[in-house]
Amino acid sequence: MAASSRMESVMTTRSTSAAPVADQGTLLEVSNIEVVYGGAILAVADVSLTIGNGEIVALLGANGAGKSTVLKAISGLASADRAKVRRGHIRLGGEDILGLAANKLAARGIVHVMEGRHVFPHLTVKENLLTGAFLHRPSRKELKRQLDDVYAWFPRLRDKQSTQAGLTSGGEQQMLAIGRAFLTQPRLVLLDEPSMGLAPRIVQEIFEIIVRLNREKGTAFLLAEQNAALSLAYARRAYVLDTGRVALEGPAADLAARDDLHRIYLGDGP
Amino acid sequence: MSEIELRLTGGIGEGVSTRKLTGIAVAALVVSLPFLATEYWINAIIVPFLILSLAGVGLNLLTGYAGQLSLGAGAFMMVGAYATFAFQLRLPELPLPFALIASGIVAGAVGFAFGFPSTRIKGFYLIVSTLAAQFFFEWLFLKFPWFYNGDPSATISLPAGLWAFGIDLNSPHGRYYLTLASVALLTWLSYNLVRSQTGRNWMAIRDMDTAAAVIGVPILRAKLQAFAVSSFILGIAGALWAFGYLGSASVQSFGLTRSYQILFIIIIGGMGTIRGAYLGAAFVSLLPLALDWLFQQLLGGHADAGLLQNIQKVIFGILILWFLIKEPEGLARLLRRQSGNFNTRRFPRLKIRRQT
Amino acid sequence: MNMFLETLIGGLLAGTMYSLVAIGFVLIYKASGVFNYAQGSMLLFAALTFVSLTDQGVPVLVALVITIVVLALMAVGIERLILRPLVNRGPMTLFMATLGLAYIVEGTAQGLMGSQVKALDLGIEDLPIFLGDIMISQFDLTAAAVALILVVALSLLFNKTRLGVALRGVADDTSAALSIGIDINRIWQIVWTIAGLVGLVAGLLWGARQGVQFSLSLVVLKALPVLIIGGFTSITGAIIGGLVVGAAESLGETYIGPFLGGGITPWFAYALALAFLFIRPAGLFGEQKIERV
Amino acid sequence: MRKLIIATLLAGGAFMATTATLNAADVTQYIPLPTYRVGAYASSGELWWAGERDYFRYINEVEGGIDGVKLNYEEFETEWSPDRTVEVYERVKAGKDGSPIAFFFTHGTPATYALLEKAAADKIPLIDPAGGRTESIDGRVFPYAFPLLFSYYSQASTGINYIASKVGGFEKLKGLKIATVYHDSAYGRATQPAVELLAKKYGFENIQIPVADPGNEQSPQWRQIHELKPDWVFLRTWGVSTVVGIKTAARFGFPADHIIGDVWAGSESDVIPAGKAAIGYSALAPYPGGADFEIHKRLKKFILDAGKSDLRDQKYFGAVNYNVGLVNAALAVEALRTGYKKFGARPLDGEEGRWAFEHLTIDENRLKEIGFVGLLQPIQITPLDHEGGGAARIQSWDGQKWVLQTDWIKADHEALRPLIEQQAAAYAKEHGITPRTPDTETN
Amino acid sequence: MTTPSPPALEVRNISLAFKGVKAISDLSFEVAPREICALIGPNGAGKSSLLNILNGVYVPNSGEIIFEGEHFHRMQPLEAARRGIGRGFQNNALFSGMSVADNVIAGLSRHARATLLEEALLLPRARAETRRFRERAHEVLGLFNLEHHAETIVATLPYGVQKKVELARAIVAAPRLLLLDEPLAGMNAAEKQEIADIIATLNRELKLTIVLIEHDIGIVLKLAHHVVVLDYGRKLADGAPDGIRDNPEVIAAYLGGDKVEIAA
Repeated sequence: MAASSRMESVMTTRSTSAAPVADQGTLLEVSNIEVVYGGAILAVADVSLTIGNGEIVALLGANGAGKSTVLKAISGLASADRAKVRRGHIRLGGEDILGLAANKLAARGIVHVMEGRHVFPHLTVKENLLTGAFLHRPSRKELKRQLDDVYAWFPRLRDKQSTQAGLTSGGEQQMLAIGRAFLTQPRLVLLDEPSMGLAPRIVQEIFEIIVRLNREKGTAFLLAEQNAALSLAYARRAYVLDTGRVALEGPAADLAARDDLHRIYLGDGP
Repeated sequence: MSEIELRLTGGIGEGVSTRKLTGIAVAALVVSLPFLATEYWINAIIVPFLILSLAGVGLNLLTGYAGQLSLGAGAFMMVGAYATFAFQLRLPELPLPFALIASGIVAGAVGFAFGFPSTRIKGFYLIVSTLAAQFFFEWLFLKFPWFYNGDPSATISLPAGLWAFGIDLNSPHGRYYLTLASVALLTWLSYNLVRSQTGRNWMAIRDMDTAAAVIGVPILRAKLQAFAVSSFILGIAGALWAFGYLGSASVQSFGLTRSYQILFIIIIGGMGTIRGAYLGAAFVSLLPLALDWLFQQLLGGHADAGLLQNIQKVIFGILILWFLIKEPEGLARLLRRQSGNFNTRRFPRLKIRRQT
Repeated sequence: MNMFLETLIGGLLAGTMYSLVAIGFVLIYKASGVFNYAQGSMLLFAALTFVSLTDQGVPVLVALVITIVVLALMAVGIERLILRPLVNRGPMTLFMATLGLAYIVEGTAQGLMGSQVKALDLGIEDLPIFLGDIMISQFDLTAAAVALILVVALSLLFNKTRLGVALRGVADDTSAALSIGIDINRIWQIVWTIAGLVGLVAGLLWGARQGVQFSLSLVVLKALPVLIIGGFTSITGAIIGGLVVGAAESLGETYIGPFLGGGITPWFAYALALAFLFIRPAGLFGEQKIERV
Repeated sequence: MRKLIIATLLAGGAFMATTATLNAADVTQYIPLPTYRVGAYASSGELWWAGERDYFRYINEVEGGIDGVKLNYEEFETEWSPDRTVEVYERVKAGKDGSPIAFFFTHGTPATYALLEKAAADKIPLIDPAGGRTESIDGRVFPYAFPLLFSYYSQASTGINYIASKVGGFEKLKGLKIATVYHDSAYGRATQPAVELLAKKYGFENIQIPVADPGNEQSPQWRQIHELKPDWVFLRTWGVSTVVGIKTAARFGFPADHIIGDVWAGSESDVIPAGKAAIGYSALAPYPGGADFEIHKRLKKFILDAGKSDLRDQKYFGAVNYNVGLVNAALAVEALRTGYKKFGARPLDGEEGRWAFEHLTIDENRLKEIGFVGLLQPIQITPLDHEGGGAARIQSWDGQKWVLQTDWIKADHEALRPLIEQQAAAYAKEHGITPRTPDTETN
Repeated sequence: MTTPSPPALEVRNISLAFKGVKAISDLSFEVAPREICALIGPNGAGKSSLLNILNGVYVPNSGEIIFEGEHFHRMQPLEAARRGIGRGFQNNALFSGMSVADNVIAGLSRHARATLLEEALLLPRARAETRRFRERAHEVLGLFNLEHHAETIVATLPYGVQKKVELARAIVAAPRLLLLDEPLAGMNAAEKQEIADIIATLNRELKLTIVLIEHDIGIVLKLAHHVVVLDYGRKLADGAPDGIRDNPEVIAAYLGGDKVEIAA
């Protein structure tokens, strides 16, 4: 809470299109987690972070800094990768969620859009979206309404709805993955490298939509991104990871203003 | 002999002298076994156990060490048995031990041929090749009278029985020593092999074949070698099974169930350990007897034999699952854990070397 | 020429019987990555359960319902006791586990229901019908029709129902499925149940042909070459693989068999499958995977 | 590890010791039975052992044993695996509870083959009625092998004789086409030399068509039949391949009443699953089906109705495989009775068992006494002839039950005997056996 | 480090696509003998794919590789090893069921001469070879201070140690070119420094040409003589490390930023 109030002042100094809704309290709290792969490889040494309701938080860092692992630890997908959270706590709305299966967490409102999109390649775009919507077992009518809603957000997807997802472009796949995630009606979306491998124009488009979703639906986002400048432009707060630890944290604007950020990325970190 | 036993059973952390002494004791026991056990135990349990162990060693080289799953162990055993028959029948002047070796070579060549698809096919697609061998040889050895010398029931048995260099091996003791000698020798050779560069190549392929290729392991050659050596051993095991144990054999003696049995031996005993083949074979040959005995005790012989057999089948299945789930490295690992050696898995060699 | 055509058509139709068995494999392999050797035993178990019930005088529909319930329970058990503990293990381990499973299912089936051959009459007349000079088996035609119906039913299930779409999702990408809330354990249970049902259909047809008995479980050996040729992941592939194997066996036995003394069917399909593997290591409809290092 | 080996060995030793010292006082004859109630052949095995055990139980409980000696029969499951039968043999050959074994039922041709030499060395007779190695009929070369009742050659010959009677005489056989559809195994091919011989003798065309195991798809074979249009078909299949064979024949329009199955293709489990296609199908029956024989009345009264039967389902009472068990058991009992007459009423050992079997005679009178008239043919076994019967009845399936068509039809022994002797002589030469001269056995 | 001698390795117009998706497009660069050349760039830039092409695991769609003056359209893994190209993997690809020493000795496979029979019968040549290999392995393990782990099964060792074992395996056969894929990944700072020092030593003492991929740019820039920056399968920059850190294109590739704003 302290962190977010500290940020209020920063917010006013931001003058971009990003204007996230005000937070109403802590949604997710990660404290001092340590994550190990296969019993030996230390991927995350000590990471703590909080996400407020309806907040966009960026998780920055170079390749291999541990961003994806933190996301997987939160979403419960770590166990599918034979990774284990060996220490620390993860709480959602104050409740300990560590060790819950990913599908159970999805039902509680945490959805993970993995690096590389992970759409179902043999399913059509529409079917991909439907898989997301099934979670809450909507009626046929409700289902249609929700689909239309997503198509309204991502008009490209409507055009491609009967194309096999594996045959769509990278940007479309990213939109599809986000749209599919949104149909699970999440409170928190974990977004891993949404910009990876995409043309800048598409990245821009996707980030705009994220911000709009955040503003209009009040969904919180945790963005793991290598592209610091971009993320900092849209996030409210940010954490910078270096070799499995939090090296820097603070309001996005403050971090963006630092000229030494690239040192963490390009060596000689603080 | 003692050296083999030493290596077979050698743990770490014991003094040299005690190890040597126990080694000698075990060797003495093994050699004098015929005078301690009844004929029934030798004929019906110990000899088949030894042969199954050998077959387990053979399959383990291919599946446990080189990582190539095979469902055709029976086929290669069959080739060995029929080849020995052919040599003994048509080249009677060739002494039995040489006939066995020659049959092993024939089986090895066949294994080499059926291993050839492994250079292109990976994973369990490969079971097609080994199953093809299984069905093909079942057909071949039934189809052409040449292979069974026109015997009306297509059964083979050695025309002159078991003789080696003028020694009659047809008695239970003779068969025991023939089997023991072959099994010990081949186990020793296998042991040397798995510790050699070839053995390392096999394990490298098993553990990560792409990496193996990249660091210069000749994948093709090593895989084919694994098929050939494995089939060589299986072939000799098959000949022993046919003539040392059964006395005569037909293709049914080496059917698909035999292939599964050998595979189960190495799953239960432990993939990639020579010792595991022995443990697995002991388990597989003793479990039915033990269950039989148990049910006799519990039910006093009033139980329906068929039902018992079905129960035994279920127990077997459960054990296989249990081992795969709880102890993928089999009995060998289980025992090692009992004796407290964790890290020094398959390679107590260096220390032994230094001591001797 | 007529002889050839008749052999070919007969073989193709007989091949659909293989396809029926192969479809069960494909379902399970797609959804849970397991090459289920126990499919043959499950087929025996399903057919035996059904026939034992009807032999006891249980009405057909009731027997069907009970069989389905039993199969569903078995699927749940398999998922809990075998698939879950073995998750993340290699395909070979899973394959060997199904060998163990096959032992359990066979032992249970025979222990509970005895080993007498049970007759099964599906009421299909099997007198030859003639198409010009070419003779065609009614039974095989029926089996082909059943296979067709099954394929249509499965494709409807997969494409038109929520369950089916979720199921295909799991087959495509399990972690993505998990991340959006699909309960993959439940999906596995359902898939294994469906595979059991497909096994029941195949078991009943094979059973009507040769009696319901132990050797039904051996048809699994026929399915393997079918899968190799058709690929492990495609139902269409399973159908086409079955047709290819059926036709090849029939033609092979008729035209090649005599030169080799006959009785070549047990290995002929395997030889064919091997040849196919050399040409296309992932089968006709399978997908080549790119290896990441 | 070492400790484990030693412990296992010690435990094994102790186990052996306890079994060996169990010495019972009462006099019983030990009869081990390798059985197969499980596995691919269980459907015949299950009934078979019900029959055998029911008859032994009847002898023990109703007749008070054989001359007061009770039978101690023990079952060992083998799944019809020859290897496991060998193991059982090794386990029991020394006898049990003070009784040696007088003979060993192999219950399967492959097992007989596997044990042939062992048993000869151990001097234990191998009993394999309607199976075994055909040339072992020649007891001079094979003193310890007894392919009783109905050898594979007799099967061929009986079948041809039956066809001759159907077509109106042996001379009508000339020019006929007789096809054999056989299970492609040693068993399936066992009649080939005899059929060849008879084809030459009578001038019919001999067509042989193999079916690969397990034989669940036989269209190519029957399409061939359809093309070749034989007059008669011998069906020499086993298990599933019989059912599928009969059904496929119907599908290709080959009339069932021109198919003759052999012994092991002629039980209920071969025809019931084939449904209507099997109506009219005939089979050679050295073991006829049916529950109307005298022995069945006795068994029904004393065993079945007393709830002592091994039969799980009474509807199989009188089924062919059940009757196989009865007949085999009766052969064993009568042989033992013969032996007790000579050696006294005490457990016999293998050599005495051989003598007993070699002097087994069951004539019409004896058949009547034991209630087997019509079910078992008259038998006379001699050291020269270990078959002793060589006849079968023909039965046809009417959709519900087997209906006997003929009385006993004898095989053409004169034609077959030279073939048998020739092969036995070849075996003797190959294995360095000097044939016995039966004259030296003056009993 | 500019050398007038011909390059040890030259990559010429290499393109690679998976199912139509381009991973590498028309990439060319040179590696001078005895230099450490670092490949850097964001995730998915095509770096690992390039290494895989260099030793024959992947086949490029077009282009060629020139290694020590010889031209190859495609390498075969075995051929690459025979020609002295060593390789370390990203997620270490050790033979997990084997001991440390055996892992390293496996790297000597292409020098093995003893036949199967000699090995099985423990004939002199096989024994001598085993002894020689073992000595060599221990020599190399000594370089990494791993001798006391020689008989340990690698799967039971910590990740950092495994990485060293992998390096040892890659150099045991004395390669002339060493390809390393993220040799420092997943390690703590002290371990990273240790490995970096080892790599520098190898390069200096054994006169080894090294091509490596690494994300810890700080270390890379200190270690490498020559840096090639990739993004989207294209070459972004190529030159001495000094110039790279301040190259705006490189910073943009890593941090994003200006470029995006401009595009918007």
